[in-house]
Amino acid sequence: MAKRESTFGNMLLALTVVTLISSASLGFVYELTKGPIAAAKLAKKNEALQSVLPEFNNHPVEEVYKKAVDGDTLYFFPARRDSQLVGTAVETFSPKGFGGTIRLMVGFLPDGTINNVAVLEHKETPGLGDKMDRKKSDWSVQFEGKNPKNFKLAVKKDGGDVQAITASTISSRAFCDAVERAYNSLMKGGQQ
Amino acid sequence: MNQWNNFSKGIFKENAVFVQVLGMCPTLGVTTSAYNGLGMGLATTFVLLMSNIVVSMVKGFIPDKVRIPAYIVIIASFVTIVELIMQAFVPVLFDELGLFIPLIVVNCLVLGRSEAFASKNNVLSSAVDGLGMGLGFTLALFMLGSIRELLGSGAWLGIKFIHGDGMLLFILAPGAFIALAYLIAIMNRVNRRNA
Amino acid sequence: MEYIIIFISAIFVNNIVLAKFLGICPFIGVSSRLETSVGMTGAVAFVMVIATIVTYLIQYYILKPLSIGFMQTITFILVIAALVQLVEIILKKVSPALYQALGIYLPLITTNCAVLGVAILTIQNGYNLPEAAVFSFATAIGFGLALVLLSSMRESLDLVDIPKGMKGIPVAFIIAGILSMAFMGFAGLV
Amino acid sequence: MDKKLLTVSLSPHLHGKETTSKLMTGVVVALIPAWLVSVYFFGWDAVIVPVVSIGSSVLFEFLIQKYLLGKKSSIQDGSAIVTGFLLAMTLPSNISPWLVILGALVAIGVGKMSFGGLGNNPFNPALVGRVFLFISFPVQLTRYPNPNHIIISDAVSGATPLGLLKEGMRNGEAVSGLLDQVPSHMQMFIGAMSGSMGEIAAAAILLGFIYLLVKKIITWHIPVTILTTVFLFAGILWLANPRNNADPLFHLLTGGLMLGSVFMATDYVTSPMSKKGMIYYGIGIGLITVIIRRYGAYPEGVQFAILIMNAFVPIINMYIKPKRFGEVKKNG
Amino acid sequence: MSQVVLYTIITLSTVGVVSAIILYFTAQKFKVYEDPRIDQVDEALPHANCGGCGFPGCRSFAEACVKAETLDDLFCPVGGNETMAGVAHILGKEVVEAEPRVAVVRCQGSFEYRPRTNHYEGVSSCAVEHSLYTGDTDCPYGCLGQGDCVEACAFDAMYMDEETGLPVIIDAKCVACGACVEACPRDIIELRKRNKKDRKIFVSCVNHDKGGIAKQYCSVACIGCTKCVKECRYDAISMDTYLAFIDSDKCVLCRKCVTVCPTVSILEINFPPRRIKTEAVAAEKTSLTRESGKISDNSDSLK
Amino acid sequence: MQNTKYRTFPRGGIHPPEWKLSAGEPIKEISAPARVIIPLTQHLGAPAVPVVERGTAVVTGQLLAQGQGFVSANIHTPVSGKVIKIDAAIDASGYKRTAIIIDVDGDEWDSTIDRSPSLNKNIRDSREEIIRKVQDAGIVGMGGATFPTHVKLRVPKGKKADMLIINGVECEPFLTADHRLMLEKGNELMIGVRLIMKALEVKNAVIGIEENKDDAIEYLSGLAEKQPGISVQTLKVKYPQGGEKQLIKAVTGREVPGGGLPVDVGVVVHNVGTTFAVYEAVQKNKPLIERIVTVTGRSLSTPSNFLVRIGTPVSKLIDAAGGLPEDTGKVVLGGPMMGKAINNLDIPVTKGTSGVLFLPADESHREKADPCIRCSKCISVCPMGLEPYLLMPLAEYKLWDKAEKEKVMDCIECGSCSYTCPAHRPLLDYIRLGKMQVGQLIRKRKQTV
Ligand SMILES: Cc1cc2nc3c(=O)[nH]c(=O)nc-3n(C[C@H](O)[C@H](O)[C@H](O)COP(=O)(O)O)c2cc1C
Ligand SMILES: Cc1cc2nc3c(=O)[nH]c(=O)nc-3n(C[C@H](O)[C@H](O)[C@H](O)COP(=O)(O)O)c2cc1C
Ligand SMILES: Cc1cc2nc3c(=O)[nH]c(=O)nc-3n(C[C@H](O)[C@H](O)[C@H](O)COP(=O)(O)O)c2cc1C
Ligand SMILES: Cc1cc2nc3c(=O)[nH]c(=O)nc-3n(C[C@H](O)[C@H](O)[C@H](O)CO)c2cc1C
Ligand code: SF4
Ligand code: SF4
Ligand code: SF4
Ligand code: SF4
Ligand code: FES
Repeated sequence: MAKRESTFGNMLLALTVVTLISSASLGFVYELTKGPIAAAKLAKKNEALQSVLPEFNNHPVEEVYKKAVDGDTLYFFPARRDSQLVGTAVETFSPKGFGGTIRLMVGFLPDGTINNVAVLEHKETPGLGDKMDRKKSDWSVQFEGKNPKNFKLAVKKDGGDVQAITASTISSRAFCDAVERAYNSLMKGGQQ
Repeated sequence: MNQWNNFSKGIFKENAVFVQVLGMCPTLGVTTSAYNGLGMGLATTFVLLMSNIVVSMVKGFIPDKVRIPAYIVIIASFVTIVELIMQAFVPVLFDELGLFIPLIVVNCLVLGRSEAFASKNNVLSSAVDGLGMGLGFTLALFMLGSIRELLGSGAWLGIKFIHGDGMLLFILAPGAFIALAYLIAIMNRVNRRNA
Repeated sequence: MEYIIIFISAIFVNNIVLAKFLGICPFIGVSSRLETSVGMTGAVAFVMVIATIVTYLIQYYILKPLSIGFMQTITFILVIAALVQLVEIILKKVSPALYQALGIYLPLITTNCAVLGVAILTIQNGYNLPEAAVFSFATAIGFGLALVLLSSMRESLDLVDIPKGMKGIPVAFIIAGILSMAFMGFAGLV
Repeated sequence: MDKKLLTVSLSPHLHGKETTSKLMTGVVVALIPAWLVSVYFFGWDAVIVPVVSIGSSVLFEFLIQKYLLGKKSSIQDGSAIVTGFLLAMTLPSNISPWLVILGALVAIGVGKMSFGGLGNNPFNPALVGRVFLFISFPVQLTRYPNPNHIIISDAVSGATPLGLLKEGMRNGEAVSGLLDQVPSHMQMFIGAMSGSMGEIAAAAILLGFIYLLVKKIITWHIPVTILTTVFLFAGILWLANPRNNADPLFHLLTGGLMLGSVFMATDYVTSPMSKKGMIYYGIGIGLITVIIRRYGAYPEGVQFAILIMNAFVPIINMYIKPKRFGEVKKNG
Repeated sequence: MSQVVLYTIITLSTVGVVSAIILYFTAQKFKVYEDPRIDQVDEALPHANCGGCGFPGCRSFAEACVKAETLDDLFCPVGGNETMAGVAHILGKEVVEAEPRVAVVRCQGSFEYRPRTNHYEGVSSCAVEHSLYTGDTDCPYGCLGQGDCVEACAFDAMYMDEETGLPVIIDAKCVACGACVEACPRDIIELRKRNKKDRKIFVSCVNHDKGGIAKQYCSVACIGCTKCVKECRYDAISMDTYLAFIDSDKCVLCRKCVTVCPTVSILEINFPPRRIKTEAVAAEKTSLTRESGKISDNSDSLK
Repeated sequence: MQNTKYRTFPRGGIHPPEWKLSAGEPIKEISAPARVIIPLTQHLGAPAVPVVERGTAVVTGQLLAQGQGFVSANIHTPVSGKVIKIDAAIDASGYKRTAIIIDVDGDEWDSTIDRSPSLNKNIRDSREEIIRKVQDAGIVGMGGATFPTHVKLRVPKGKKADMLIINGVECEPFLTADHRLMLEKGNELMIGVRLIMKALEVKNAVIGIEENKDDAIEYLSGLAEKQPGISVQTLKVKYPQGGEKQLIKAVTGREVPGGGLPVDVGVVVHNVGTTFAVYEAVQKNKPLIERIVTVTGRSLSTPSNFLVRIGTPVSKLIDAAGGLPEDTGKVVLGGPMMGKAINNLDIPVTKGTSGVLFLPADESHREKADPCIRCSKCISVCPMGLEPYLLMPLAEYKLWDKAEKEKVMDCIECGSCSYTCPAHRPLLDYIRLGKMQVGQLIRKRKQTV
């Protein structure tokens, strides 16, 4: 094969052309996918909201308000049906996970009863801590319908009412911690 | 070269994972399940195929000195395209594969093929080569993913076979190394016997 | 304290090779001799720190203001590739001795996921510039630690009779696996 | 040829009485006291698990040698028995036999035979097996039966003293309060606590240690440096902050520290060759153990510490050499 | 075109062009010359990295080729003439056609012809055994049979014959790298010219002892009777302290010497069978037996 | 209990069973055989050059061959008779080497030799005179290395010896030749020591003897009391206590630097046999033509110590000791730890032959070598602080450079490592190969420099 001589001119030319074409096509693809990506992200959030809240017909994402707690931020998504508040989803976190911070979406009914919990993000060990995720096990079902007012958000070992995931006390504690943080802030911050 | 040979060498004789030991990071990093392995393999295959085609098309115009940067730009573009597309249409898989998608760029396999093959061959051969190599890579990832999923969670492609957990180690980092070690050893043996 | 945590985390707890699966190709490839692995570590540390700093600046001063984050991959890799080549050219002339020692590894670094990986991870973890520098350096040390351990073990295995099929790469992976298993003991340290 | 031929070989023409299998038998003998204690406290289970473990270790070694490596079998050297026995001693007595067999397969197959067998493995095979099980089956491996001196134990799952401590400390309790919940030092010394079969009775392990020393199977260097390092390091932490740290004696008597330092860190194959090297190795194990126990996620760190230091052994061997004769003084 | 696309293009092009310019100028400024032909030569080599050429690896051989005035002293035994021609072509230099060679084992002292007189116990290493004593036969020259040579061969061209206890060279695989010659402590293996159809005639013995003595411990030793020297019309056979040697460059493969050798020390290999003589010779061979006698000779056997 | 009293070298060493079967057997003289074989290389260094021819008639003590070059030694005839040929013969090296073969005829001695048993106490010769006589008499070290003694007596320029150590350790199992010599020739030894002290111009001499030879210690201590400057040092029983460097370390605490000579630390070591030979050479004008040989073995009917003429075939000694034991599997020249196995019973006794040992067949075979279990026992017994477990594979895989860096050349070939290895690894076999190859490389390097 013939190797092309390298001169400054043709090197520069070649690189410029290549980068030009690539960046143009990239920009193009980006424009094309921008919409779907945003939609996918929204869909993900909505899905989480829908899974933890009772039926609603407003757009909680648009009504979001936030609150800084413990060096991070909680997001509150009020859900309404026919402008009647049916619950609030709280995007909450706990830094105490086995593998780092975990993020949950907790749906509360207006009286503070936990409607449902979804795991948004975690780095727990597959097969152990990740059982907190509904996709992996039904462990978090035990939170449904419990009101932290009379349901102590702590694992049994620590004198609470939560049955820990087998061999994953740490993850379970973090989970409780996150839920409790959401509950406290919601109650303290008052509902809008 | 016979196109079939050209294609099949990437799957067996010159398999990127088992024989050339290239692209190890995604091989180990994303194969916690067969499905992930498959997804990663296909994404890589796409980049490989496209970049091989483009490189073999433009090879005549690129001066030698800027060959590598030019190829990298081409590859990186396709990687970004894959990234964007996956984000848009398979966001779940994209989340699972995470960091390893942008890292396709530095997968030695991709650049290596552009350098060693596409820059010397015509478009058709390069396409076939890229496809073969990519599918070989995919096959390897799929196999490793299957093994790890089977041993680690007692499931395959998400279908559970046992109640409870498998050997967790295989889902974790050490299991990836160990499973791959034996897979390569077995492949060595098979290849030697066939040779 | 923050820096110490980043440091320990990057070396032991979240070792780039043993826990994060980045830079495996050179980890396996240049670990057959202790001497080369030390050279490689030096080269990686050098490039990794510079690359992380440069990409950090690009991210926060170009990509972010222009909101073209999706260009991250392509610009980063371009910068890294150019940087590696630049280092190689300069080293060859300025310090032939150092080039002799590190030079042969430099081309390998372009295609080392660890470098690009760290650049991206720095952004993902939201570090500031000094943290980024510490993180990239510690990561390189972690890479070096794993590499040096593996290569010393492989070198000592040169003097014994390894089963034929396991020789070379497979045995290297087994060692890496057990090493990674042992390093899991550091979990929770930070 | 009818005439008897003379044998010709290089010197020396004498050989000592030591053989590999005698050394291995010595280790097995030294383990017996610790094992008997576990039989006393855990009953039949403590008989079954070692038998299964030893049997499967030997069987796997035999099968791999014969069918995969095509080598002559060398199970008579006894190293597989030691591996099997030690693997069993590091497990809780109520573990399912299937896990024991799996552990033996990993110990022998991955930890030893992948490298070609006796003498080649860089990592301690029994520990490879044990850590594999520990990580793969954390539930089963962290549920210990309480010691029971009736012959048939009724497997209650209990926590080890170290486990209790870690749990409590995570909850922010003071160590001093927690120590009231664990057995007394004397109880721990004779083995009245929950834990792996071989690790509970420090007294019995020390007996084995003395036997090994007397028989010159091991030297004091590794065990003594590990124990001293742990004692000193834990002692410093304790003096600095008694609220958050257990006393050093507690560290010595609990967990696998004794078993690990006497029987596992001393494994010839995976420990340094020179005396000086052994001391560095011991210090390393001691430090890592305390760091993991005190700051890590796991209550116990010996198994990891030994494996990690195993990885350093080749480097230690490369750079720490015995003092050569005639090395220092250039003139007398 | 949207703004994003514009930014994209500008950024990437700028980064690309700027790095290209920087690289180009630094490259100019820091230029170090390396002969590009080294790469080309390196590519043409077989990459066995066997060291048969006398260099640590193929690349250093390539460097040597580029540097050397002529290629006369440089030869890659693995690639052979074809490769060297390729190298010469790249470098525009001439190459001398090296004659193809092949290794031969010059000892026939199998268990049958050379009785064991003691029992060696120790490591299987010819070098070690050689350092100790004559070996488990009384021949201080002959093959020790521990296979150092076989071990040294990187091309699987040798194996130990279980029945004779002697190494055997597989002509087809031997590339004449000479590793075995180097490995043998007794200098039994020789590289000889490769003839048509791998035919060869050579004295398969390296024993310098006087005939009488040699015969005591090996029935197929060269006894230095000089019959072959007299028989050879091409002056190819020389005699050096009771040992005949056939120069493979001079030998024309006429096979005359083979028939006169009383101990069948001269081997003919890969020739069509002879009609009459061989059977008689073979019969004679087996009838040779070991006699006992005194030891006396005045050559120093230690090298 | 013994630590304070008896010295030894600090590192390494082993305790093989002693088996000093012939310790109680007085030295017996064996008459000259019908034919002797006198190899020309009985010492370290260049072979001696014959000064006789085939057919020359010789009388006992007459010079046969002249030492050639700096390191070499004269050889005298141990018998009277006729040179029948000068030809190659197998000697203890296992190879054929040139030897002078003499048919014995009568026992006529050179007239200058004083054969009377009387003790000659007067030291008349000057220092130079003593060294010259030692050189003329062809004395070589009889402790095993057969290094020409006169070379050791001439301390190199710029170096200074301040102590003489007489090596009466005899740490090898089975051997008793030195032990008997010390018991039976104590007075002669004392004079020999004085002679060597004079030659070396040193004021102090220490005779090192292992604890297990208490009768010799007692006897020589008594004699030494009357000799200013000479003392006896009792040493712990430990092999290889007799190794020169170990002995010096044990007696003086000085450590001979790696690659150095004993004189570098001001010490010269001589074996008791050598000392006795020096006495005979200087005071009696008798060249080195006979030596004491222990013939021993557990199956041998009468293990003995013989005074033997050089050149006597081993088979003759066997006859004198009651015949070859039925179960013999191996015959070793020297002790079991360092001696050389021979394949031929016609091999002659030479100046360096300290013993002939018969090992029964069941003890002459090696166990199958197992893989190294890295027990590090070989390291702990190596008196030189080497790592045999590592040196062996380095030699096996031909990594000569690394072997050199690991100090393979320091190995004294004591065999402690192979003795100890529980895996029965042939450590010393390979280490010797390594020494040989590395030695060659070093020599080659020196030549090119
Ligand atoms: C590889 C591995 C991963 C682990 N991951 C988790 C985890 O994700 N979450 C967790 O709470 N504990 C995790 N653990 C911790 C142990 O399971 C430990 O036993 C637990 O923290 C305490 O046990 P308990 O829950 O039975 O009290 C992990 C342990 C191992 C070996
Ligand atoms: C090459 C060489 C040179 C020697 N030169 C001297 C010397 O100059 N002075 C001396 O006292 N000994 C000299 N020796 C003798 C050694 O120190 C030592 O006594 C001899 O090798 C026997 O010791 P061994 O039996 O412990 O090996 C020399 C030895 C060798 C091998
Ligand atoms: C391992 C070893 C053991 C030795 N044992 C003895 C011994 O027991 N007695 C002895 O006289 N020489 C022994 N030697 C030889 C001495 O090192 C040294 O060569 C000798 O004492 C020097 O004296 P010479 O030159 O008079 O022989 C031994 C040497 C070695 C290497
Ligand atoms: C003192 C001593 C300690 C040993 N310790 C262990 C051990 O902890 N684990 C193990 O698998 N084998 C042990 N062995 C047996 C043997 O050395 C081990 O199986 C090798 O590592 C296998 O190559 C020990 C042997 C001895 C002599
Ligand atoms: S080692 Fe000998 S037999 Fe093997 S290829 Fe080289 S020359 Fe031929
Ligand atoms: S030919 Fe030489 S190297 Fe080969 S077995 Fe015979 S003696 Fe050994
Ligand atoms: S023979 Fe050499 S290596 Fe072995 S113990 Fe003796 S001095 Fe050390
Ligand atoms: S004594 Fe033997 S088994 Fe022990 S370390 Fe040395 S060579 Fe290895
Ligand atoms: S794929 Fe990560 S370094 Fe090769």
